[in-house]
Amino acid sequence: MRYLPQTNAARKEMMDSIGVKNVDDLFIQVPKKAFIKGKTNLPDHQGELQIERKMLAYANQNINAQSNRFFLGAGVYYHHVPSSVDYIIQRSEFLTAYTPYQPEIAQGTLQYLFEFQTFIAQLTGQEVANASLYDGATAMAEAALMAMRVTRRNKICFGNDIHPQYCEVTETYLKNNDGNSYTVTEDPSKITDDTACVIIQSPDFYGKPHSYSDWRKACDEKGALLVVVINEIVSLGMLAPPTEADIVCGEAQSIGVAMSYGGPHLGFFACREKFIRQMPGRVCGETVDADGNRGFVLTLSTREQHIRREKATSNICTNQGLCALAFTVHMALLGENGFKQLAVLNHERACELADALIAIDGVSLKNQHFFNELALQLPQGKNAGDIVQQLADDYGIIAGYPADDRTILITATEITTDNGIKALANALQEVL
Amino acid sequence: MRYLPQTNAARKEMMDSIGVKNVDDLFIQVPKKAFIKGKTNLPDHQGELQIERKMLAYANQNINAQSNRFFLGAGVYYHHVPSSVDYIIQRSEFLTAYTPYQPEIAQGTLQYLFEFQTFIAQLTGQEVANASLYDGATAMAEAALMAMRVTRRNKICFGNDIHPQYCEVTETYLKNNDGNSYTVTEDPSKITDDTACVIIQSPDFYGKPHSYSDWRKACDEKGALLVVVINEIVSLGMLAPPTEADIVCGEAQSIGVAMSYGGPHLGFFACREKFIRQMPGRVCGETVDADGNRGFVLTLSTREQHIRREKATSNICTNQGLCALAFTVHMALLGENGFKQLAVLNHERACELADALIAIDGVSLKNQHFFNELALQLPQGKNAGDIVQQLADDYGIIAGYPADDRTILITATEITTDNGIKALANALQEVL
Amino acid sequence: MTNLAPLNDNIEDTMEINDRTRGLNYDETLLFEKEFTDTPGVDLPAAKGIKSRTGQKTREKIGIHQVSEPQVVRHFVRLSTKNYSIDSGFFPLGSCTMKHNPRINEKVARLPGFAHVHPLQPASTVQGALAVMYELQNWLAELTNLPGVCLTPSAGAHGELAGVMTIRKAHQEQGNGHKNIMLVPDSAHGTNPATAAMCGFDIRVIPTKETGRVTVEAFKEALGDGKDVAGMMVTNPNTCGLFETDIAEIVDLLHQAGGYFYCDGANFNALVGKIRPGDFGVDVMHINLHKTFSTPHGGGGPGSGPICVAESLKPYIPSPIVVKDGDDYRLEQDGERPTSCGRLKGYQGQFGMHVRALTYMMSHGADGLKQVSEDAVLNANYIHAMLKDDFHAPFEGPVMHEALFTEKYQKENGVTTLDIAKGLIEYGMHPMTVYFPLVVNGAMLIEPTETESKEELDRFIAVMKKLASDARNGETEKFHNYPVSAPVRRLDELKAAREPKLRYKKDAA
Amino acid sequence: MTNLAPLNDNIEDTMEINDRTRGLNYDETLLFEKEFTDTPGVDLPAAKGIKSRTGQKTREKIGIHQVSEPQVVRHFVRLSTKNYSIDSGFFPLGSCTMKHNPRINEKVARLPGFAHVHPLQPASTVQGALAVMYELQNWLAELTNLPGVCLTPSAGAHGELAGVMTIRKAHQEQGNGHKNIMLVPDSAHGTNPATAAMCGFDIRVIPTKETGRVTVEAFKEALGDGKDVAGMMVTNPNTCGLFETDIAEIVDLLHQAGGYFYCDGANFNALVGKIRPGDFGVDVMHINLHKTFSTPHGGGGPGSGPICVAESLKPYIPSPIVVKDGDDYRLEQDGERPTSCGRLKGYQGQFGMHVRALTYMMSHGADGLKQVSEDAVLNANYIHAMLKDDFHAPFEGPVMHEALFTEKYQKENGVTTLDIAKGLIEYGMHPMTVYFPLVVNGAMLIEPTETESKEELDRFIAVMKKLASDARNGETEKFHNYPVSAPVRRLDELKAAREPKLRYKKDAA
Ligand SMILES: Cc1ncc(COP(=O)(O)O)c(C=O)c1O
Ligand SMILES: Cc1ncc(COP(=O)(O)O)c(C=O)c1O
Repeated sequence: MRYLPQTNAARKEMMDSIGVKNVDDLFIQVPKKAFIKGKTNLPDHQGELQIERKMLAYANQNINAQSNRFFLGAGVYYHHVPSSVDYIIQRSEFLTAYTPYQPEIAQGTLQYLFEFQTFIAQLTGQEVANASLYDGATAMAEAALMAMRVTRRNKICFGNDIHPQYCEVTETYLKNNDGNSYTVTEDPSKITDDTACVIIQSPDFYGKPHSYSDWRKACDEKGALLVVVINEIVSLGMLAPPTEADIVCGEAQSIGVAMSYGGPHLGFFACREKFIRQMPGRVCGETVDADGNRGFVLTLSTREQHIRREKATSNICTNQGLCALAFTVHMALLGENGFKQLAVLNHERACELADALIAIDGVSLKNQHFFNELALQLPQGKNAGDIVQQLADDYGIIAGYPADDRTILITATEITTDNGIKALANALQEVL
Repeated sequence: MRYLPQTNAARKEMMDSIGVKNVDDLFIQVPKKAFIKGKTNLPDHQGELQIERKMLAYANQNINAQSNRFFLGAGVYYHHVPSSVDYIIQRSEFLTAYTPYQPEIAQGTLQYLFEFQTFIAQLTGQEVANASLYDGATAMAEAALMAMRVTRRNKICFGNDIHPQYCEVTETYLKNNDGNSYTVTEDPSKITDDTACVIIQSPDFYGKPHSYSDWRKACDEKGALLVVVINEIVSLGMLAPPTEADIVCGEAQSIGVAMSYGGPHLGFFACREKFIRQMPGRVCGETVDADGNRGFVLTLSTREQHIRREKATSNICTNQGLCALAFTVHMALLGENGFKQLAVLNHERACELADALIAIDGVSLKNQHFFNELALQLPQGKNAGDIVQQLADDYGIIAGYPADDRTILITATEITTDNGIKALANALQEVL
Repeated sequence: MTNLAPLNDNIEDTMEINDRTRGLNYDETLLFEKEFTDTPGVDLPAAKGIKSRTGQKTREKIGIHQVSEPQVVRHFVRLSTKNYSIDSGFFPLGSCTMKHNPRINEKVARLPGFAHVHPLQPASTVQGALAVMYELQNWLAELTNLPGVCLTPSAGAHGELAGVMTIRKAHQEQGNGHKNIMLVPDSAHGTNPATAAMCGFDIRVIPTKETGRVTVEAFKEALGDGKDVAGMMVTNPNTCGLFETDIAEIVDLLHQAGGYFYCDGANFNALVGKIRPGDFGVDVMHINLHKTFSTPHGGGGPGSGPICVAESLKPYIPSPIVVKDGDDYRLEQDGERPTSCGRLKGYQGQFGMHVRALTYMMSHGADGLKQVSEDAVLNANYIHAMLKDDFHAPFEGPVMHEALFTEKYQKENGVTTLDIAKGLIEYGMHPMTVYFPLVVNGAMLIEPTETESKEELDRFIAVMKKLASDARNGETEKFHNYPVSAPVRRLDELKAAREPKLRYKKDAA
Repeated sequence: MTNLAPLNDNIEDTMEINDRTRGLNYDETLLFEKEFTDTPGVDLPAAKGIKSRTGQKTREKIGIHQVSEPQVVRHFVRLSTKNYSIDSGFFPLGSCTMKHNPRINEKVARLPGFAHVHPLQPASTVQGALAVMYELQNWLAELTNLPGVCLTPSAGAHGELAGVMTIRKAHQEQGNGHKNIMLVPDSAHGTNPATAAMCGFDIRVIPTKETGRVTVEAFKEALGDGKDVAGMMVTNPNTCGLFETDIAEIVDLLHQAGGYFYCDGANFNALVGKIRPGDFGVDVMHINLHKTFSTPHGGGGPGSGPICVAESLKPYIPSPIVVKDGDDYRLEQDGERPTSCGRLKGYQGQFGMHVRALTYMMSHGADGLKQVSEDAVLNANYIHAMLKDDFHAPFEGPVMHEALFTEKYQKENGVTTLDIAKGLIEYGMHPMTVYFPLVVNGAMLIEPTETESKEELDRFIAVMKKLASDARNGETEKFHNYPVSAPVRRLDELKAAREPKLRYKKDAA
């Protein structure tokens, strides 16, 4: 019981001060039937060594991306994170702090949130950003809800190939209110007067970069908002920033955050300044202290659940603070040149990967344009899911995501090696 | 060049302030011939990803003890280190501080050194301890030199089976002055009037625990000091503390410090209070500040090289500060009960290992008494070195240290598993 | 000849240092205010010059800042020194369960086999990760006696969303789609009504001001005929730190009316290992792994908020959950459980937090967890007993794992809850939760957790008594100045909200 | 009815908080002063009750303290906040090279294949570890142009021991055993004479006060007929931050007399990647990996002090070194090189530091290391140029990687080097090295290193100018009070030395 500092003597003294004989006297208001009687099915306490062993055994049952035989993306990307990032986020003062509700002793957290918001705004070409949301999928759902609040409309339009799980999550959120609905169309002329927003992902789920001017025009005509979703944020080092959008949101896991089998990741949310009072989630703002010195606080909290309760812009409370720190540290390290260079390296590796794969008979690219992810079209009669499974089982290669029957999404990043590309190309050739 | 913050503009400005045109103008006093001309054989700078890959490849070429097929000791022990130890020693304020020469902004380091000294004194049953020396071997050499200073004699006696590398190092240090010499004897009556000290290791190199009363008596008769060397400090959780000794020194790597292929480890040094002005190395002491509050400083520095120069008690400057911190944190976590329990677990595993191995035909124990290390006697005609090599090559088992032709030193610690013991016993049976 | 330096142009005669760095207290600028370096804090291989295939013009200038690695490290290390944290002191935030965050959790979560695994890998390549999730589902089911567990929610509020959506879906599937009212006591955390509203429910508030608890009468009144009542969201122990004594009777009434009992599990630390919510009538409950199960708060997340539900609600929980077929683990497939209320986030949850929480559970074990809740409750009652003469305790003890006081006594002398909070900061302790719950004026909600020793509690008590004594002695002015020893003084929150400045801009610097 | 708390026995009317914890400044007791807990901060499996075979009575009570894990973590975290560090600010300690310590070094050194490898494993099982050492030997040989490298020494002073023993052994083997004098300038670091003395040499001091350098005349005088002179230990650049301009001529004379040139490599950061000591006559040199090659100082170690020697001395360096046979690496065997001066430590060196240093070297590469020395020298000259009007610079520039000043100007107003150091602490910067070297009175030796930006240098310069200006203005009293903002005030070092209290004792608490 290494985490428990109380001694029996102290417990006794405290019970004396309280005026009880037994700790169970403090639980008298709990119905008797709710107490655990006797042994449960759960084991008793164990030491670090035992637990490390057990967890290491579990970890070793997974194929991890350090194998260098790894090409999976589809919204979650394997990038190199400099070691100082992980050091910084493990510092007690960041790791074991609470939400900065007492700003006098939380300036560390508050200042990095301000820096995080700045980076997100700069990358996305937006005016302001919040201090994070859970992940890209919920960020998109929140964007849809916000667009509905802003426009007082309740129809959403999915304008291109968006990550299917993002759409599912948005649907789940929309379903909560019977009036809400969505349509799917790739044709800007199809949007209507009751459309709250159009959502466009870029690069889309199949890896293709998009531009937004047609959509912008259509949105302006119909009074709808334009929401751009980005789930490979590294792409903003090469692609044009979605300045035309009203809201830019998505996933920033690529910078600073491990894949971790799906989380924690880092939802981000940026928009035009005029919408800030409709934004979901926490924001940090600059102010001054009683001596007139600069300081930071959480602000605009009248949007939030702890003040506004059922009228809040979102129910979110705890967000992804520490992941936002990881992002901020990693971005600070990359800087202007590093971030752009990183994007170029990703793209170049993807070009090389593309060339290696399309050299295989019967294999082609669904999109000639891409950033770091390819939609690989398999020959007739081949099933993408089976191929991915076979490459994993027989070659230990995590080849990509079977996006549909004949398409595998295959990603290259700065981590991808020549040997890895060769191994994938050879294996794919063999199994086809 | 990620570690270099200066910009070309700043460099230029600074050169202007200095009044030079070119950085080479600052090196004018260096002989021309000493400048590197053109390319060396060394590669240019590389990023983290590239370096991590290369170093990981090197690391993976080594068999590491996490395999659970590991039984080597002989002065360096594989113990479990709680994860908070490694966190604490990586904190910037500890890791990247200098020697606490400015005590007002180094109380963190100074206070843990004071706590370290206390732990060492308590464990060894000595009155005082210093703030660490390089390792066990140099600590023993320093003890010999100190005994010579205290007694003004120059003969050392090795009184039992001491770690051979410790003896070699002590010889190296002694050789520096022609008058110094040493003898080896296990017979207390052999020590003479010109003996500066007797050195006893316990458990000795073959794992056998010793007691000191005969030696103490002999030393008292001849005016020699008794030095006890300990290189498995966990043994002090079960064995009697060497309170009779004048100096207790050795290796404390077992607590908090990784094996790291031989270093950094943690030399410790404890002695009677009356000898403190003859002690080698730094010591930290308690005092008060200008407001009368408690504080700590490095003290008794008139013994040290930076004050005493050629008359110093040792030339040591940088010692093993951070390893002393690791030790202190680990000891703090273990506490009285944990440390004793750890010792018992080590001994019990060694007993089980012993039973498993002596069940093999022709194999026996050199010593019936041991703490956590066994001296395993192989059958006639078998070579210990060959067997150890064979077990490594064919079974991936790091079986122990070939201490002599037919003896392997084999260690168990709390990390040793039943499966590991079985694997070793089976493999040994097979190769014999 | 004098030894004084000659006065010349390079010497100014009086100078001031304008920043506020003194001793170990660092004044740290924004990252963006440092000199822009020629090269960044990473070294990347050179590009090969392959022609771009993005189909777009390559972005030229982003406009982000650039500094070297040492500057980045120093910047964030210095920033960190301006934070209080559980590792550095007592953190009695009520409702937040700021307990010790073990380092072993962090180490294990960083094993490459956990950290570098992708959520869409074939199940055959992630059996260990799935086993961790499956085991965590089992632990939670056992500890709550609620057999259906979904690990996907990202935090407590997200768990609420999952739970309330589950209730909504259950009613829909059972033909009770008209049930559109959620009962919520006025002491509830803001996320409760916010969540219910997000799920399209109307909120009907149950008043609890009198006793700090939901009484049978108040509940009956709120329930009415119960026809349209979908459920009730109650935190138990509640946000006043009290166990809802009438919960058994209330839940019976609720169930009779066809409503579900959503229990906000933020306060599970009072019960864990000793009392099972499933055994006092809970139908759905979220668990904040970042509270009860020691995953770090991280300055505001990431958390993880799994939900646990009764057998009857299992069909409706969000997907995916982890299932075991024979010896193999896998995630539910899309559409495999058509009654599910849907997908709530990308992939399958904040897995890194699952690893940490499971590590913690195994560390404590069944025996340790029982001691956790007992010590948590004992510590809170000790504080309650020791401070109740100095501070107004609106409700009688025994309390559960937190002790509620108000500013009532101190207010007479012009000292408010906020002043007391800032006084605690002055004396080097993190304040309790303030102004929550809303059912009392000037609430101070103190949750010590089980990982504090009596020594720490005693210092906190001493500081609180000192503050109470200063207030009694009319030293009001002093309070209004607190804190004076923190990195900054009190901040102007009004200004921040009125002239929002949410990002750095060069000209504005 | 009043809202004030009723006065009763539980209320004291005025109270003081006796500790000094305020804001984020923590007053932390000794570990041993906390309450002794029932269980420790680790959980270990129960013993099986196997009968002891130690042959001794099992120790009963050790008398060490016991607390829980959260208490231990908090204790050390709080202690850490009382330290200044390179990660938190400028650290211009002359002769110490407090440069940025990259985290990648720490990460790599912790790879299980490096951290959990035993020094006595068969060579076939540690080829990767041996390759790291071999590569490091090569890097050092290349950078110094001294082809013989031994990695075993544990720190700089240990390297000196290795180097001087090597010289001693060489003379013995070459029949010059009578050479018993080591020439050491008065500016030398204390470890130089201490080491020479430990090796049985008599020290003959070369005076350098006049010019800060060893002049040919002074050297000739010290050399005399040179018959008994074994060698010379000179730091170059020397401890005044100056390159020894006459070194070529001096070394020639020394070599003619049969002496060896030991170069203390503490200041190698001025040369690395640009200038090779083997090319200005050095025979032996130690390298502090914890200075030039960025391994952390760790509050006083561990360091690592490899030596590099000229071809002629290779046979005599300590053993073991790493050798390569074909494709295989191995350590020298015992006795394999009988001319070796012997073994200097257990096993083969501070391997963990070797890993870190090699990681750093590869990070910078040949191009980066050259920039390192150039920036280090540029930064020092900038400080020298900017401060030389305010502070007495005893020797002319250009300097190398550090700038030396004295208290001469300030002393007139009663302000000493110590006061200036404490003034820097007050302004949140670590002092320079003070009172070293001994060749000037009240030395202030400033080594900025290359990992500081001009911004940081400028703040340091501003603070120094401010202090100089305050001294000129006679604000002496203020200086004597410095620091007032650090965790403690000036400490009574005399008391510490007169009444040594080197450990905690319960009664003495
Ligand atoms: C009672 C209660 N419910 C819900 C929440 C929301 O949990 P989270 O912040 O994890 O979303 C909190 C968090 O403070 C809480 O205290
Ligand atoms: C010039 C000089 N020589 C030698 C040393 C001793 O090095 P170490 O502390 O690594 O033993 C130092 C360390 O400060 C030094 O500055």
